[in-house]
Amino acid sequence: MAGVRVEGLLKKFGNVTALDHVSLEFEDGQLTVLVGPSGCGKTTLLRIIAGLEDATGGSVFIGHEAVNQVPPWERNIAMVFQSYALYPHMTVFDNIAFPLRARKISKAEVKQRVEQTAALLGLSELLQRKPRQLSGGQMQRVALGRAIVRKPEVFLMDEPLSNLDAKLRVEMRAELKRLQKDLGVTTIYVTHDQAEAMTMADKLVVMRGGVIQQMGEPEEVYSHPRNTFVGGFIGSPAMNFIRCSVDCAEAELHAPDFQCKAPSRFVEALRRRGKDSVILGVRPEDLKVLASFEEGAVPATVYISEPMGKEMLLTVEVGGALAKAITPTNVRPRIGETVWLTFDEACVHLFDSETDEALPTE
Amino acid sequence: MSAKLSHRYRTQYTYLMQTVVTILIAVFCLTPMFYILSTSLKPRGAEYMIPLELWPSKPTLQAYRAVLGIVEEAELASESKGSMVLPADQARIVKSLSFVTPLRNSLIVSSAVAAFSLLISSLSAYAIARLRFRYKIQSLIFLQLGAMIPIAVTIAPTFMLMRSLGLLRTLLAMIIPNIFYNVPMSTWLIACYFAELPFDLEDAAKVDGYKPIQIFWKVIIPLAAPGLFSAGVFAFLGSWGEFMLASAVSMGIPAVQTVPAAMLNFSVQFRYEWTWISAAIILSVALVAFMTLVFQRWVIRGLTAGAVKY
Amino acid sequence: MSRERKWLVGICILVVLATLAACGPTPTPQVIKEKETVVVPVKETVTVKETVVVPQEKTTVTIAYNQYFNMTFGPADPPIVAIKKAVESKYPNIKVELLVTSTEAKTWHDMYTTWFMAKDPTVDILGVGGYWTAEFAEAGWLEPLNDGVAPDVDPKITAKLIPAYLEAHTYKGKLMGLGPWWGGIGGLYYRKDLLEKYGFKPPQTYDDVVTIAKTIMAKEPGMTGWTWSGKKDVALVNRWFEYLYGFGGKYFDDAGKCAMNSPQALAALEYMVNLIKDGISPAEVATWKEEDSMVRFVSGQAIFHTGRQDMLFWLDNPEKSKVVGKWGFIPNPAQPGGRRSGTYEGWAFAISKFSDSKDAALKVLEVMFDFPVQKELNLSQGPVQAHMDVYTDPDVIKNNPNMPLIEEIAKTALAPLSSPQYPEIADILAEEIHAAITGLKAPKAALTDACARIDLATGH
Amino acid sequence: MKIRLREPTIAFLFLLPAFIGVIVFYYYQIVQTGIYSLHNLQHTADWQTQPFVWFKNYATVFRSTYFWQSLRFTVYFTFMATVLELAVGLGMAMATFWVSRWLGGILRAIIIMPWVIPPIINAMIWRWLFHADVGLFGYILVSLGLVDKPPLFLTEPMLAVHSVIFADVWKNSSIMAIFLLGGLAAIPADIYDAAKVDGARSWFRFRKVTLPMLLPTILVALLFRGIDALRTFDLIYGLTGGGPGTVTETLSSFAYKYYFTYGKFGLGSAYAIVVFAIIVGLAAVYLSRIRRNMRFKE
Repeated sequence: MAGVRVEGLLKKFGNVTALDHVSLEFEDGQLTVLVGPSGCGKTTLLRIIAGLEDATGGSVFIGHEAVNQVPPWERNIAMVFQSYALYPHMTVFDNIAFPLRARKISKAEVKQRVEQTAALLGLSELLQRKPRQLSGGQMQRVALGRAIVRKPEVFLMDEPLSNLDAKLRVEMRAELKRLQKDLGVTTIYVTHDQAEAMTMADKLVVMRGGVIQQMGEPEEVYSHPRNTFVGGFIGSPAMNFIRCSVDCAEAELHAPDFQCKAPSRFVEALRRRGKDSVILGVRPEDLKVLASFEEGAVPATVYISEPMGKEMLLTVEVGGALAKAITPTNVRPRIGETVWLTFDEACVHLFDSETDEALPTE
Repeated sequence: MSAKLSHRYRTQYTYLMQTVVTILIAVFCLTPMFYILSTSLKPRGAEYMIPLELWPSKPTLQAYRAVLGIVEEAELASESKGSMVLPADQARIVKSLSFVTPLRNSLIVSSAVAAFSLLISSLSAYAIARLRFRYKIQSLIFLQLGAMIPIAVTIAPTFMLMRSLGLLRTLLAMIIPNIFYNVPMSTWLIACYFAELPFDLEDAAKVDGYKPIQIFWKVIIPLAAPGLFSAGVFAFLGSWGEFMLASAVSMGIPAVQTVPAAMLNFSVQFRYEWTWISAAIILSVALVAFMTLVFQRWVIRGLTAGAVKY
Repeated sequence: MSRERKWLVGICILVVLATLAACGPTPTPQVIKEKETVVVPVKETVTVKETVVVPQEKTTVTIAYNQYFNMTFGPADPPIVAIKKAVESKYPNIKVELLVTSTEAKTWHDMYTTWFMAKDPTVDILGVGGYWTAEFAEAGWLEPLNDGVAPDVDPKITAKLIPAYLEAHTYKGKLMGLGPWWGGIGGLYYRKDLLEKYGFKPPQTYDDVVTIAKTIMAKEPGMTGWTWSGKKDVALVNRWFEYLYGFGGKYFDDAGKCAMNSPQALAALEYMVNLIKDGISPAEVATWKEEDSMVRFVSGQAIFHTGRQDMLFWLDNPEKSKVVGKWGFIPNPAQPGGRRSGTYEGWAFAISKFSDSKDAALKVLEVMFDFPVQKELNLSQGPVQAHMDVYTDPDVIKNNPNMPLIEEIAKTALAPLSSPQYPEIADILAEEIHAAITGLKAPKAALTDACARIDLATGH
Repeated sequence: MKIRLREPTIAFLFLLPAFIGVIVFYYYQIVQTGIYSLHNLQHTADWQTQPFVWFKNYATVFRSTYFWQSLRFTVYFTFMATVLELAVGLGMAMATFWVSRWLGGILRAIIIMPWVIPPIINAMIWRWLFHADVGLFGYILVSLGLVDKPPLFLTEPMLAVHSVIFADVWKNSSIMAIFLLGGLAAIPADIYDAAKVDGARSWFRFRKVTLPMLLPTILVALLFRGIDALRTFDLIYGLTGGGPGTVTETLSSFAYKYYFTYGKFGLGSAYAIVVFAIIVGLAAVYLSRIRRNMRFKE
C-alpha cells in the first residue's frame, strides 16, 4: 500500500494546457475522487499517474519512489476504464487472469486468485464466457475483478460507472466504496458526476481547466465552496447566484429587486474589502418558499414547478434572474403566481464579484 | 384478405427474383471454371469433338494422372491431335513436367511469403496505426508508393540483385522479393484494422503489466485476426499467381518453378492437350480456391474494418 | 468460429512446415554443376595382390535443348541417349547432362537472355536458333570456335560439315556455333493425286498456285486451298521471307537499310493478303502455328501447304497420315525474277562464354557433330543435317527414302537475316505482316512502318 | 542498465524491416532502372562500362508510334476494364446484400472464386474458351444461331481487344465486388432503417443513401484497380501475346519485351520509367485520398 503524490505536474497538448502545475497528495488507503466537467484535466492526471501519458513537467511519486521514468507495466497500479477495456478475445477467466500472467505467477495460484476474486464479485458462474456475452454490469465487475485480482498499490478508476444505467450505477457505487474500504487500497477515482463524487469520496478534488479548485472532505467542500465554480458544481441542483451591490454602512446587500442584511460573519470582510459589489450564493435547499409575505421575504414569480416525489423543485424569477428552490410538496404554486422567498443567513455564501473567490469569514 | 394475398405473392416473387439473380451471377462467375473442369474430365482428344459436350459422358481422371506424371505409356498410345511424338517419349516428358513439383514449390513460396509478409507488415502497421511519431503519413505513403511501381520496372534490377546474392534458381529468390511485393498492401489492410481497435485495450494491458511488444502479440494481434487473415490471403494469392519474377529467377528449371511459370511451360509443351492443360489449371486453382472458400468470411470482414473506407 | 480456428491451426502448421522446407535443403535444381569424384570400388578377388583405387575427376557438361532431345521418331535412340553413349565411350571422365528448355522459340530465347545476363556458368553447350548466333555473338555471350584461342573446334570436323550452313552461324568472320543440328527448310507440299486428276503440273510460280487451287477448290468442295502458319510468330516471318525472295525482294539494300518496302516486297505481301481475301487460305491461318496448318494437309483437307521438310517423315506413315502416296514436295515457287527459296531454320550448338568447362564442352560438341551421332540423329529425327556423309549413307536412305528430296530443297536455302537486332526485327515483321494479313493495315502501310521501325532498331 | 525505448524509437524499429525491403525491392530498383535508361545498354546491364547517352532512349520511346499505340490501348483497356468491373462488381455486391441470408452466403463464396485465379492461369482459361474451333463461347454463339461459324476472338483486332477486356473483367469484377462488400458492410444498418422510416423506396435508397456512402470505397476500388490495370502484363502475355499485330500490347509487356527479347536494357528501362511516371500520376490521386482520410492516431 502506498500513497500517491504529484508535484507541479504540467501537461501540454500542443498549445493547450491540460494540467497547469498541479500538486496533490493522495493519502494511503483513501478513496480520492477527482471531479470536474469534461476537459478539466482529471483524466489526463489519472493517465499520467498510470504512466500512459508523459508529463510535460513535474513529477509523480508512488509511495516514496519517483516514477516519472517508470513505464506503466512496471508501476504497481491497476486501472479500470470507462469502456471497461475487456479483451474481447479472452474469456472472463482469462481477462481477470491477464495481469497475473504478466507477472509469471504459477498456474495454480492464478486459478485460485481468479476464482477468489470472481467469488467476491459474484462472477463465479460467468468465468467461461466471452465479454460480448455479458451485460453492462457484469462487464463492469470483470473490469473491477481484473483490477483487484493482482493486489496493486493503487487503483485508478476512470469514470468506471458512467456506462451503466442509472439504477445500477447507484448500486454499484455503494458496492465499489464498500470494496475499497475492505481492500484498503489507495484509490483515485475520476468522475464528472458530482453526486457520485460526494457519495463515494473520502476526499474530493474539484478541478477545472487543468487547475485544482478545491480539495477536501466532501462535506467541507459542500458547505464551504472556495469559489463560485465549486459552489455551482457541487450540489444538485446548482447553487443560485445573485449579483448584489453592497452598502457597507448599513451592512446591507442590494439586489435589483430586493435587499437583505449581510450575514454578520461577513461584515468584517466586506468592510475590509471596500468594493461595492458581491455575489450572493444560496443553495436551492436553503431557500424557503412562502405563499405570503413575511418579514425579510423577497418576492418572486413562479416560472415552472417540477414535482420530484417527496419534494418539489421550483424555478422562480427573482431580480431579473432565475433561481431554483426546493420546497415541500404542500406548497403548490401555479405558474405566474407570486411567492415569497426567505433564507437563513447562516446558509448564505458570499463571493467576490471579480475573482469569484469566497469571502473569508471571521 | 387481399392485402395478405398480395403480400404473400410479393414475397414469393421476391424470392424467385433473388434466386434468379443468384443463378445469373453464379453462371457468370463459374461457367469458365466449369468448362475447364469438364474439359479436364474428358478423355484425351475428346475436347476437340464437335458437337461439344458440356459435361463428359464418361468422365475420366486420365488427364489428372498425366499432369501429376503418374500416367502409363499405354494410356498415351491413343491418338492425339497434332502429335507425332511416340508414347514412350511422351511418357518421359510428361513425367518430367509433373505438376507435383510446381505445386509443392508454390505452396512453399506462398506460405513463406504470407507468413513473413504478415510478420513484417503487422509490425509496420502497428507502428503506423498505434504508435506516436512524426512523419507518419509520409511513412505510409512511402510504403504505398512503392507498391505502385510495376514489376516490369523492377524485374531486371531485381534479377541482377538475386544474381549477385547467388540466389538464382532457388525458391528464396522468389520468396524474398515477393514478401516485399506484398508488404505495402498488407500494411495498409492491417493498419486499417488496427486503427479500429479501442486504445483503452492497449492502455489496460500496459497497466496490467505488459510491455508494448507483449501487448502487440497478446492483445493486438489476436484481435486483428480478420484483418491479418485478409492480408494473409492477399499475400498468399499474390505470390501464388506471381509470374514474371518467378519465371525470370527460376530460369526455366522445372525443379524450382512455381505454378504460373510451370503452367506456361506446360501449355507450350502440350499445346494441343487441352484436357491436360485444363487438369493442370484445376490443380493450380483448387488449393487456393478451397483455402479462400474456407476463409472468405474473414477476408471480407478484414476489408470491412476500414481498409476500403478511407 | 471454432471451425475457422481449426483451419487456422492447420494453416499455421502448414506455414511452419513450408517455411522449414524452404529454409532446409533447397530443392535441388535439375542440374548442379559439380565435380564429382567417382571412386571405383575395390574388387576383392584372390588373384589381385594389391587393391587399386582410381580416383577420377568427372566433368559435367550441360547441354541446353528442348524436349526433342528426349524424343525419337525413327529406329534410333533419342539424341541425348546417343550423345551420352558416344561421349562416354570416348571420354569416360565427361558426364553429359541435358537441361530441358522451352519448345517455344521465344520463351527459349528469353530464357537464354536471363541466363547470359546472370553470367550463369551452369550451361556449357546451348542449342541456339540460327538467327540468334549474331545477336548472342554481338553481345559477347558465345565462345568463338575458330579465333585461334582455345577452345577451337577441330578443322577435321568442320571440313565434313556443309559450308553454307556453317556460314550462317558465322558472325564477323568468327564461327560461333556448329550447325545445323536440326535444320528445317521451307518448301511446298502439294496433293499429287489431285493435281494429276485435274491435269496440272507441280506449280512453278505463285500465280500457278492460285490458278490450281481455285480450279480444284471449285470442283472439290470442302477442300482448303493452301495452308500455312500465319500466327504472329517467327513461322510467319519465315514464310514472309520466302514470298519476299520469291517475288524478287530482299532483306536489306546495299547500305544496310531495310529494303522490305520495295515494289517487289509489296507485291509479295499483297499476294499473301489476297490468298486470304480470295478464300484460298482460310482466315484462320492468321491463328495457326506450323503444326495447326500441317494437320490439315496431313488429314487430306488441303491442296497446298507450305512448311518445313520435317513433315515428310510422317506423310507416309499410314497411322498419322491420310495422304500416303498422294503428295509431292517441291521447292517454293517463285515469280519471274524471283528466287525459289526456302527459309532455313537451323538450330546450331554453341559454347557459352560463361561456361566453366569450355574444353570439355568442345569435346562434347565435336562428338555431337561427328558422323556416328549425326547419323543416329538422322535416324531418330530426320532433319536437314550438317554432316555431308549422312545424305549418302545407305542406312539413312533406307530409313528415309526422301533424303534426295531433302537435298534438293536444301539447295534453295535462304541465307538468314543476320543481325544482332534479329529478335526485334522478327517481332516487327511478325507484327506488321500479321497486321496486314488480318486486314488491320494496308500492305503498303505495313511495309512502310516495318521498314521505319527496323531502321530505327538497327540504327540506320 | 536498462535501455528504455521511447515510442518514436519503437515505431522506427517496427517500420525498419518493411522500409528496408521496400527500399531494396522498389526504390533501389527504380534508381537502377533510371540509371539504365540513361545508358546505351544492349545485351548487358553493366552500365559502368557502357556509353552514357543522356535522354536519347527517351527520345526513341516518344518517337516510336508503337509506344503511342500501346499507350492508347493501355489507357483504353484500363478505362473499359475498370468501369465494367465497377458496374459488374457493384451489381454483384448489391445482389449479395439484397438476397436472403443463405443465398447471400452462397453468393459471397461464388463471387470470390474468380479472384483466386492467378492472372496467367486466367489467360489460359480464356485461351481455351475463346478457342477458334472448339471454344465454348464460339460454340454458344453458333448454337444460338447468332453467327455461322465461331468468331476469331483472339485474331480479329477489335474482337481481340474486347476479348482481353472481357477476360480481365471476369476475373477482377470479383475483387471489386469484394471491396464493395466490405464497404457496404461498413454502412451502419441504422441509416437504412432511418431511410426506410423516412419513406425512401429501394431505388431511391440506393441512389441517395447507399451510393453516396459507398462513394469513398468506390473511388478507392477504382483507383486500386486502375493502377493494377495500367500495369497489366500476365494476362496479355498469356492470352494474346500482344497480338494480333501489336493491338493488345500494353506498356508493361512492351517494357518486358525490350528487356528479355531484344536485350535492349537501356531502351527497355526508358519504357519502364515512362510507365512508372504515368502510374505515379494516378497513384498521387490515390495516395491523396489515403492522406485525406487518415484516421490513425497522430
